[in-house]
This record gives sequence, structure tokens and C-alpha cells, in this order.
Amino acid sequence: MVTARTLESKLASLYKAGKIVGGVYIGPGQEAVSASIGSCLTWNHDIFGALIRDQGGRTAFGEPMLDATRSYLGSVQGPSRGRDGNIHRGHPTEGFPAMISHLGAMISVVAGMLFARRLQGRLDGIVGAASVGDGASSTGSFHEAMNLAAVENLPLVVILANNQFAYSTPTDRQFACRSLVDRALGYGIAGHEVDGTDLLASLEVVSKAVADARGGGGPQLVVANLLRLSGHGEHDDASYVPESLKNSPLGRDCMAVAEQQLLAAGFLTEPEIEAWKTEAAEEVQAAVALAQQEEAPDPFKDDWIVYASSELAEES
Amino acid sequence: MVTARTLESKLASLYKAGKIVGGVYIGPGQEAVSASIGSCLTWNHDIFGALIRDQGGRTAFGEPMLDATRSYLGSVQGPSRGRDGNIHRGHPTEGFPAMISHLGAMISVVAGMLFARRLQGRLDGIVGAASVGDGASSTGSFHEAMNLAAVENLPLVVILANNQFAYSTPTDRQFACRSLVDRALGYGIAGHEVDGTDLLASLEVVSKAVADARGGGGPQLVVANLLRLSGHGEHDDASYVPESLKNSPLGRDCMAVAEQQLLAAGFLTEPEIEAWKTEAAEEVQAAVALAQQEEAPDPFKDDWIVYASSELAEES
Amino acid sequence: MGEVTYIDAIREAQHDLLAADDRVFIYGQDVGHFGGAFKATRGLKDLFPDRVIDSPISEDAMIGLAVGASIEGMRPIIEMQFADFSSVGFNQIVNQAGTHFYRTGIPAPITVRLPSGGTPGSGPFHSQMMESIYAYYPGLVVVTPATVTDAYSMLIDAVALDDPVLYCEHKFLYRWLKSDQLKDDEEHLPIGQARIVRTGKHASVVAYSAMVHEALRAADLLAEEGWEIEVVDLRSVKPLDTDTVMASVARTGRLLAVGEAFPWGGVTAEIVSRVTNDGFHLLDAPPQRLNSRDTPVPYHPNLWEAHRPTLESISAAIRNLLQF
Amino acid sequence: MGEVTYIDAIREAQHDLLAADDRVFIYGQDVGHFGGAFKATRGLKDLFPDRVIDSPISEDAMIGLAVGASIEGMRPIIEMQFADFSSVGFNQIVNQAGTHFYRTGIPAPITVRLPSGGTPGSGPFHSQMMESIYAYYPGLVVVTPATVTDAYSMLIDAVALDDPVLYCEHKFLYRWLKSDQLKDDEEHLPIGQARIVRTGKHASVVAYSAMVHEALRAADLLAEEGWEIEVVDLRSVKPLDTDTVMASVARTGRLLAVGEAFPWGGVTAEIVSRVTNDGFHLLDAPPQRLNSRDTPVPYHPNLWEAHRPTLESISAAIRNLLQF
Ligand SMILES: Cc1ncc(C[n+]2csc(CCOP(=O)(O)OP(=O)(O)O)c2C)c(N)n1
Ligand SMILES: Cc1ncc(C[n+]2csc(CCOP(=O)(O)OP(=O)(O)O)c2C)c(N)n1
Ligand SMILES: [Mg+2]
Ligand SMILES: [Mg+2]
Repeated sequence: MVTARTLESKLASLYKAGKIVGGVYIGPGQEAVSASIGSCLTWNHDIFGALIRDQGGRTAFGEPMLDATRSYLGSVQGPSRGRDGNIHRGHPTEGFPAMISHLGAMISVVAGMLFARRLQGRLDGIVGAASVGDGASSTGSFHEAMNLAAVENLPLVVILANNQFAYSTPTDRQFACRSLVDRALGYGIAGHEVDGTDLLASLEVVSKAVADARGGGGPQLVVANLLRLSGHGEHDDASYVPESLKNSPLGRDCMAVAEQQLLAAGFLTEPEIEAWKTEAAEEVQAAVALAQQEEAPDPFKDDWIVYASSELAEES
Repeated sequence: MVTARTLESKLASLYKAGKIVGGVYIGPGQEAVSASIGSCLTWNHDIFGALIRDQGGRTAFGEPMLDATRSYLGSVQGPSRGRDGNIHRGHPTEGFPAMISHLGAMISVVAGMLFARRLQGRLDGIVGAASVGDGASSTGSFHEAMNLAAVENLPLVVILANNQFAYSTPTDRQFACRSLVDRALGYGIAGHEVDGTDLLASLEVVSKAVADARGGGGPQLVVANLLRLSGHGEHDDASYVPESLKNSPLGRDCMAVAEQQLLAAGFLTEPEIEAWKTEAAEEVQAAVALAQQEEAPDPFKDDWIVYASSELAEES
Repeated sequence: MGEVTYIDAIREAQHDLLAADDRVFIYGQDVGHFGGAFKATRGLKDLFPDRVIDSPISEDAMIGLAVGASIEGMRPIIEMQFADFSSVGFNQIVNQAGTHFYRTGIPAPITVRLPSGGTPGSGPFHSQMMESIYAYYPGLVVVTPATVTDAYSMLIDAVALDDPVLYCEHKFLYRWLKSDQLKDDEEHLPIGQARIVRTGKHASVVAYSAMVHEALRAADLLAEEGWEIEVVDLRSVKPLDTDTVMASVARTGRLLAVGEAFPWGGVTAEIVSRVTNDGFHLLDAPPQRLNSRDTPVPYHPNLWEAHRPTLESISAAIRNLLQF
Repeated sequence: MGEVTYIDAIREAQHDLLAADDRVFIYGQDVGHFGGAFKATRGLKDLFPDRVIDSPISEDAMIGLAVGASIEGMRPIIEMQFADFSSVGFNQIVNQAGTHFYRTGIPAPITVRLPSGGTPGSGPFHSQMMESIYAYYPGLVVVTPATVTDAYSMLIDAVALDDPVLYCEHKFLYRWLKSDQLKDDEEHLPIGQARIVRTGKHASVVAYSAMVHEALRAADLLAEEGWEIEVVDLRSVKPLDTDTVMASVARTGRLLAVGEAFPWGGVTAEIVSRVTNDGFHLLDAPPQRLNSRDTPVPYHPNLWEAHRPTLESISAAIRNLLQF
């Protein structure tokens, strides 16, 4: 999560400097939850449908940092060769699907990946996770996928980060239930709720949900409560977020909380944390520098082919 | 509900005789619930989004019987002049929207009608009801509309008839929760569950839900458990319905139960019931006979205009 | 006329696909023991219990599931109960499946079966032709089999293809169209190629799906008057086989494009545009189009018959074309 | 160039609509105090607190709600955050709103605002043109304003219309396009009428939305070479003003239809088909089309610029057309 925070801070400042192609959507405040799920999953074994606030989880899951910098900086060597951008990157055949923008739409894709593995007899011990936000919970896509996963009893863990806002929209314009975890009952699946600003708590709850899914317990819904500590995107100053919320327990920065927790528990020392941050900064710097040197996509070199069966291509 | 059962039996036999234009979808076994909601609502005051199993509710709400017979028998005098058929009929400006086939899609329309009335300052004492089935609960449309109605705190009563099947699909392939009433919690709305084969119980629960909505209690979800006593449509022999289910309490015919209840309670006598049935039969016969005499739509007389703003019509 | 119907061909193709390839599975409402609303999967659940699966009524999630499964190497077939209901799976089809290969380089080979087109008394929501909607979007393949043997072989080929395919099967043909064979190896054409189903020299009628048969009937009628009408069955509307159409127009000098779909845009407009763009000099008369009327598909049979092209209106359009 | 931008015009139109008519309300994600993702509703919540409402992220229900409200006599404006996301409200738009008047005789006057089209770096899901998809369906009106004054007056007219309108506003024009006036009563045209925005005699370029401006730039360029190019702004793609297009082609004998949308079917095919169908004899050269490429809209600006028609590609297409 240190790496993620460092990378995203860098991306945000590159954005401000006009060096980024497209928008920048980052996840400060959500690293604890996101890294928790990412670290419970194994690359090329489990499945992780990450979304826009998931740099923490992406890094923990094992996404190469160059995927990020290449995407944001418009290198043709990025995972999608400049065809798609910033956060829509993945390695679908390594358990890491590439998100589309339509909220809620990736949950059923992760469900389908799990479903395939069951048919192929290789589902044992596998978990698929999918992230969504409070806003995405209002989509029909979310509902259909949750219900389908429940009916098919798939080992799906849905991490719902309730960061109090969908863009500018507060939760009271998004849902009327006490907590979104109450949806679990209506799907007949397990529900968990956690303080997402608390790394240790998040790790514990997410690990349990993942273990339960792995053990055959069916779909799990984890609702993490926290506050988005950035704008919706870097273009947004988030001035609509009330001070009272920022100063509430929800507004704690999970990074600061985690540092204190780790220090207090004696897991890490201050110098170790500093060393970690320095290392992350160097890694980020290197990945940015490399991506910046790489070529941008060239329309004359792109094949513009949209079909996998290239014999179907018509001239255009 | 006697009228509804009589009408639908007649339609079913007309279907078998090849006299019906299109399919026939009827609601035997659901009259108690459907009539309960229909009778709690006032025509041209409240709103009722009826679906395919709602003849009971349609009649109780006040739909003219000729609307049905004209639609099924293909009279050009039907509410949609032959443009749409059988069950897709309504009187939208009298609180009775005309359903489209896509399951779940009418709930938000009813919500919108209520929403409009609030803006217009004429929502006081009004209720809007919408019917759905167990299968429709799996649609994204259902979810979005339920959640939106909850957020807007609309006086919407959703009657979910869990008739154990969606076409041939049993409930264990449709949802994994204990009861669909558990969805209410996840929307933050009131939930009610009732034995839909029991008229008095249905009336009581539905009346309460309607009263609560009218009284400002926000959306209400009523789940009625019963068994579809017909095929999905009249073309379907429903041979997939297990005998055990037919012989279970869910398989009781609400009409028979209601007769006994009313007789036992002394509300009605046998002769009164017989008279009622005879009257219904005569009414149905007259409506069928009239519709059968009327002209079918004539393509040369239809104006084929699709826009309300007729100046937009292009020649075609 | 033989004994094999168009719906038989769809059922047999699915049987043979399931039997030949473990990667194939069928997911859809009521496709299990019930055999599907149109019996296209009759008996398949008994033979392949794990791979013929009843879905909840969740078209969006059904397509999402298929895309996910395809990424993992499966070859899902999704049955929509009616093409019209794919409107609620639309986003996953066009934005998830359609863009997947382009964005990631990883194929998403799903086949979505769309029971399409009108039958009398079906009305606005059980009669739609959706091929033009899907053909608009990059990355999708859209096929429209018109014969029993094409219904069989194009479904086999669709599932074999590494791209998402919308397989538009016409409900009117299900039991009406019969053949004495299921496959025709000699006449087999790959997806993307049109077929000249009747040769002629006075005009070319380009049609697809059920309209091929109406066009053939019109050609028969006009033959009695001495006109030789060529009929082209497009077979797939995307990709669209411009070469075959153009070669036909080169022979006849006259073009009528016929479709059962709504008249704005769509297949017939695409055909006419392509031909006039590249084959303007071949044309001896203005190319014509015939589509349904620009209203929802009406319910009552009297209106329905006047809504879509028929033997009469196609014949009239051909006569009109020949008069230039 | 004045001070009123295209997005100002949209904002002002909504202001004036809300001020003039109690039946009007705006429902959409973040349209309230935030003023919308593009600030099209900036300040309106303060002025009309009950009638400018933040919605949950539920496009299907948002459209359903609008249809219901319209039946009850309201005039809802639904803002989609991006046109691309209307794909999940698609069913309610085409099947609920589009069929309502036809089926029931009761109008469903809703206006759906679709922030459309590409800007560099927006990628496959924030750049789509969806006018052709909606124009295909009977019962919908689809408008594509290209100027500041049209952005204003067509939104006013859309809300006044008794039919469902898809109002396709182009994001590229939002802040780039400026005018010194908001309305132009003298030049006002009703929905359904195209406008000749530049007269010429050698060729007609028919365009809409942002492409009108590219076409005008191409016409400027060709003027330097002595060619007089007529440019037609369609303004509404459904209904489509065949008469104005045909009259232009009658003057010039040459047609190029330009759109930013995907190339299969759609507006340009419809134009070419109509012109060749009824105006074949007017044509001195094969009518041409220019659209985007047949791939999703690419993210990287280098690819994006090569994906859609540009000054260069339009000019090349015109030169090609003039050579016949
Ligand atoms: C179906 C759909 N509608 C609208 C949008 C536009 N949009 C992008 S992000 C966003 C807010 C998402 O909020 P939430 O799900 O809470 O996630 P967060 O951004 O807070 O992490 C919206 C409305 C979208 N991507 N998809
Ligand atoms: C979105 C959508 N998908 C599929 C269908 C086809 N269909 C019509 S009725 C039906 C079953 C509905 O089951 P349920 O909601 O339980 O209602 P019931 O028929 O049992 O009253 C299906 C699948 C449809 N109408 N809409
Ligand atoms: Mg959020
Ligand atoms: Mg049911």
C-alpha cells in the first residue's frame, strides 16, 4: 500500500503537470482495504476484478508497476497498446480482467471466470474477488451478478468500498438501507462489515471472507466504510465533502492508522517504514522514467484490427 | 376474483379453440393476492402497474372487462387498437400504465408516476402498486427501481408473487436467499410476507402495506407465496411442476380457500356464491360476444403514425 | 421439403457442439430440462447435465458470465429467450464482449442466440430484429441464417470463431422451414460470405434471414412474367460480403435490398451505401430498399402483415425497379 | 467568436425551461449542487431545489422514472453522465419510451441528454456517438445540435415536443465552441429541419454535430483551391430532413456524408441511401461516406485522431469526390 500511495501521488502530480494522457482516478484512503484483498489473492491462480480505487490491491495482487505508468503516460508498450487507458488495464488470462467503465459490469465477468473453472474442474481452492463502490451498488448489473453468483454458489468475494460518495453524490441519495451489508441477506450470502480505515481490521475481515469463500462458503460481501480522501478524479477538488465527515473517524487516513498500528505492534520500526517509502519512491521513479522514454502509439503502426479472427477484417 | 377466474377460464378455452390472437397468460392461484391489491386501490386516484397474472387485480382496480376481451379477440376497439395485445393494455392517464414485456421494467415507471405527483403537490394519500414475479426479482430493472423508490421514499407497494416458477425455472435457480422478503432490509424498506393462497391473510397484509405506504411509511415489499396453477401460458402444460408441490399447502387453490373462509365466517352463503358465479359468467359471455362482433384492425385505416407530434411523421 | 426443420438444425448443432467440445456450454432461461421456450435445447440437459444450465432472469449477468467464461477458455452459448430481451444485456454485449479483444488482445468467443423476427400475434416485444443494432458496434460478428443447413453450420462456425457472435435465428422459420438434410458440406460457406441462392440477370434482390424466402417467392412470381431475378442471401450482416453483392449487381445492374427490420439505417442502408459508393457505375437504376414500417411491430396479424415486407410488396418493388 | 459557449447554452436552456414551466425537472447523477460532470446544471439546484435532483447510479430506473413522470404530465430532462452509459438505460429508452405513444396513444415526452463524442484521452467508454442506435428505433426523436444557438433552441424545442427526444450534445464542443449570442430567433428552425450552413456549387457535404465544424474547415481549405463546397448541418438525424439534403445535392451533383460514429449503418448510410433512392438522377458522382474507423474509440490521442474524420481526411474525401 505504500507503493500504491507513492505511485498514485506521483500520478496526481504528473496530472497536474499536464503529463498524463486522460484522467487520473486514485484511491487514497482505500489502500488498506484494497491491499487487504490483493494480498489475500495469488496472481495467476485467483481472480481479481479491480476498479478505479484499487492501486493498493493491484500492486498487492502482483500487477507490474510498469502497467500503470505505461498506461497513464501513453506508452505503446502498455497492456492495451494505447487503445484503452489509465485504469482499464488487466491481464485477463492471468486472472486479472480489464475493467470496462460501466459500473457493476465486472462482477458477472469474475463470476463467469469462476464458473468456467468449475466446469473445467479447476475451481478447487480458488477465489475470485471483485471491487465496487457505494454508487455501483445501485446498478442493475451489480444486482444481477450478486444474485447469479449466489444461485451458482461461486467463491466470489465482493469488496464494496463505501467511501461515502459516488462522484459528488452522498450515500443518502444512493441507498436508504442502514448499511449496504444488509444486501447480503437478500442474496442469501455471507455479509461482513469493517472499518476500512483500519488496516489490521480490514486484513482480518477480508482474510476471513476469502477463506470462507475458498472453503466452499459461497459468495461473500464485504462492506468497508471509509472516506475517499481525494476528489473523484484529479480534476475534482471535492469541495462538497463536509469538514465534519473529514474530521470523523471515517475520515482517518488508513496509511497513518496503519503506520501507528504496525509501529505499536512492533511489526515495523520507523526506519523500516522510511526505508520502505524510499524504496517505493525509487521504484515509482524508475517506472515513470522508463514509460516516459517509450514511444507513443503510432496510428500507422497499429493494425486497427478489431477481430481476433483476422480473416474477418474488412478494409476500413 | 370470481370474475377474473371466470374470464380467464373463458380465455383459456377460447385459446384452445384457436379463437385468440396471440398467447394467453393467466393467473389462477394468484387471484387472492392480486385482487387484494386491486381492491385496496382506487381507479383514477391511485396507480397500479399490473402484470400478466393480474386479472384479479385488474378487475378489482376497475379495468373494464371489454379491455380484456377486445385485446384477446383482436378488436380494433381495444385500448391499443390492435397495436399491442393481450396483457399489455392499460389506461396510463388513469393510473393504469400499460406494461411492456421486459420483466421488472414497470416498477420504475410507477415510481416515476408517484414522483411526478409529489412534484405536482398531489401525492397526498396516493399509493402506487406494482406487481412482479419471483423471476422478475432477478432483473437489474427490479433492483434499480426498488432502490430508487427507497431513496425517494415513495409510497410504492411492490407485490411480489412468488409462484415457485419463472416459466419452467424453479426458485432454487432464481435466488438463494431464504425468502425474497429479505431483500426489503437491503433496500431499507418495509417487508411483508404472506400465504398467498389465503385470501383473508392476503387482504390483511396487503391492506396494511398499502395503509403504511399511504401513511408516509415509504416503499413496501409484499412477498406472497403460492403456486402458479396454470402453465406459464396456455401453450405450456407445466408438466415440470412436481406433484409434491401441487399437493403442498402452496398448491391450494386460493379460490377454494376463499370460498370456505367466506362461508365459514358467514360473510357469504352457498347460494350467494353461486349467484355471483353465474353473474360473472354472464358478464364474461357478454364481453366476449361483443368483442367478437367488433371489427379487426385494418391496415389501411390505421394511420401508422408513431409520433405524438404528428408534424414529425415522415412518409414510409 | 424434407423432415429436418430449422429449429432441429439449431438443436442438432448445439448437440454436436456439446458432444465434440468440452469447452461448450449453454446458459439461458429454461434451457435445461424444459428444453427452452422454443425447444432448441430439447433433451440436451439429459445428455450434458453439467453444461446445459438454467439461468436466472438476468440478461446482463448472463452475458457478463459468458465473457468471463470465454476468457478462461470456454465457448459459451447464451440463449436469449427472445432477441427483444437482449436489450437488457445490450451493454455487456456491445461494451464488454465487443471491445474485449481490441482492448486486451485476448479473444472473448461467446455466441449469443437471438430468436428474432416477427410471427403473427407476437407484438412489439417478441418480434424484433436486432442485427443492425449489434452490427453497428465494432468487434461483433452478426449472422442471420436463412436455411436449415446454414442454421446448422453457421452455429457450428459461430462457436468455433474466436470472436463474439450474435446468432440471429428467425422464429418464423423454426418449424415452417424444412430440408432433407442437416448439413451440406458441398455448399458450406464460411461466416462472412454471402450466397447467390438464385441466379438471374434483370435485377439483384439482396436479403437475409426470413426475407430470403419472401424474395425467392417474389422471384418465382416475376419469372412467370419473364423476369430473371437474382437473389442473394447475405448470411452474415457483419462482416458483410460486399464482393458477392457487387458481383451480382455487376451482372444485373439493379439492386433491391430487403430487410424485415425497422427502416432507419441498418442492413439495407449499409448495402445500398456500399454498392453506390464502389459500384455506382454498375447501376442502371436507383438502388432501392424495402424494410418494415417505422413503428413498433404491431400485435394484430392484420397490422403485422402490413408492417413487414411481403411477397406482394417485394414483387411491387422489383417491378418498380425494373421499370427504370 | 463571442463569449457564450455550447455548454453555457445547454445550461441556459435548462435554466429557462425550469423557470418557464413547472412541469420541467432534471434528474441525473451529480446534477444537483455539484452542477453535473460537465457543469451543465451549474447553479440550477439553488434556484430550483425541488426540480434539480441527484439520482442514484441507475440508468434503467432513471429512464423508467422519467417515462412515468411524463405520463403524469411532467417534462423530465434526464442527464446521462456520458452517452456511453445510456447503454444500461437502453431498454427503457427504446422499448418503454419509444413505444409508448404508439401502443397507448398517450405521449411520453421525455428528454434524455447524451454527452456524446470523442475528446482526446477519453477512450472506448467515454466517447461514443449513439445517435444511430436510437434513430433506428421507431418513436424516438434524435437531435444533434452543432452550434451554440442550436444547442439552446433545440433543447427548448426538445422539451416542448410531445415525443421522447435523445438530445446528443457533443463534449468536444462544450467549451471550444463560442458564439456571441445564445439564441437566434431569425435563424431558428424547428426540430426535423436541416440547415445549409455554407452554400456552394461543386459538392455537398452533409454532416452533424462536431463534424459540421470539421466540414466547414475543409470547405475553407478547398475554397483556397477554388472549390465551392456546400455544407449541410442535419441538426436532427431522426426525423431526417431529406428535402434539404436532396435540394443541396440537386445543386451540386455530389454528396459526401460525414459522421464521427462507427462506420456500419447509421446516419451516413441512411443519407446516402435516401439520396440514391430518390435522387439518383441528380448525382454526377458516386455518393461517398466518411465515418470513424470500425474499432472502439481509442484512448490515446494519437490513435483517436486517426480514428475519426478530420480536416485532412474530409478534405481528401472531398477532393476524391470532385475528381469523378
Ligand atoms: C453505469 C454507469 N453510470 C455512470 C457512470 C459514471 N461514473 C463513473 S464513476 C461514478 C461514481 C462511482 O461511485 P462509486 O461506485 O461509489 O465508486 P467511487 O468512485 O466512489 O470509488 C460515476 C457515476 C459509470 N461509470 N457507469
Ligand atoms: C428481461 C426479460 N427476460 C426474459 C423474459 C421472458 N419471460 C417472460 S415471463 C418469464 C418468466 C417470469 O417469471 P416470474 O417473474 O416468476 O413471473 P410469473 O410468470 O411466474 O408470474 C420470462 C423468462 C422477459 N419477459 N423479460
Ligand atoms: Mg463511492
Ligand atoms: Mg414466478
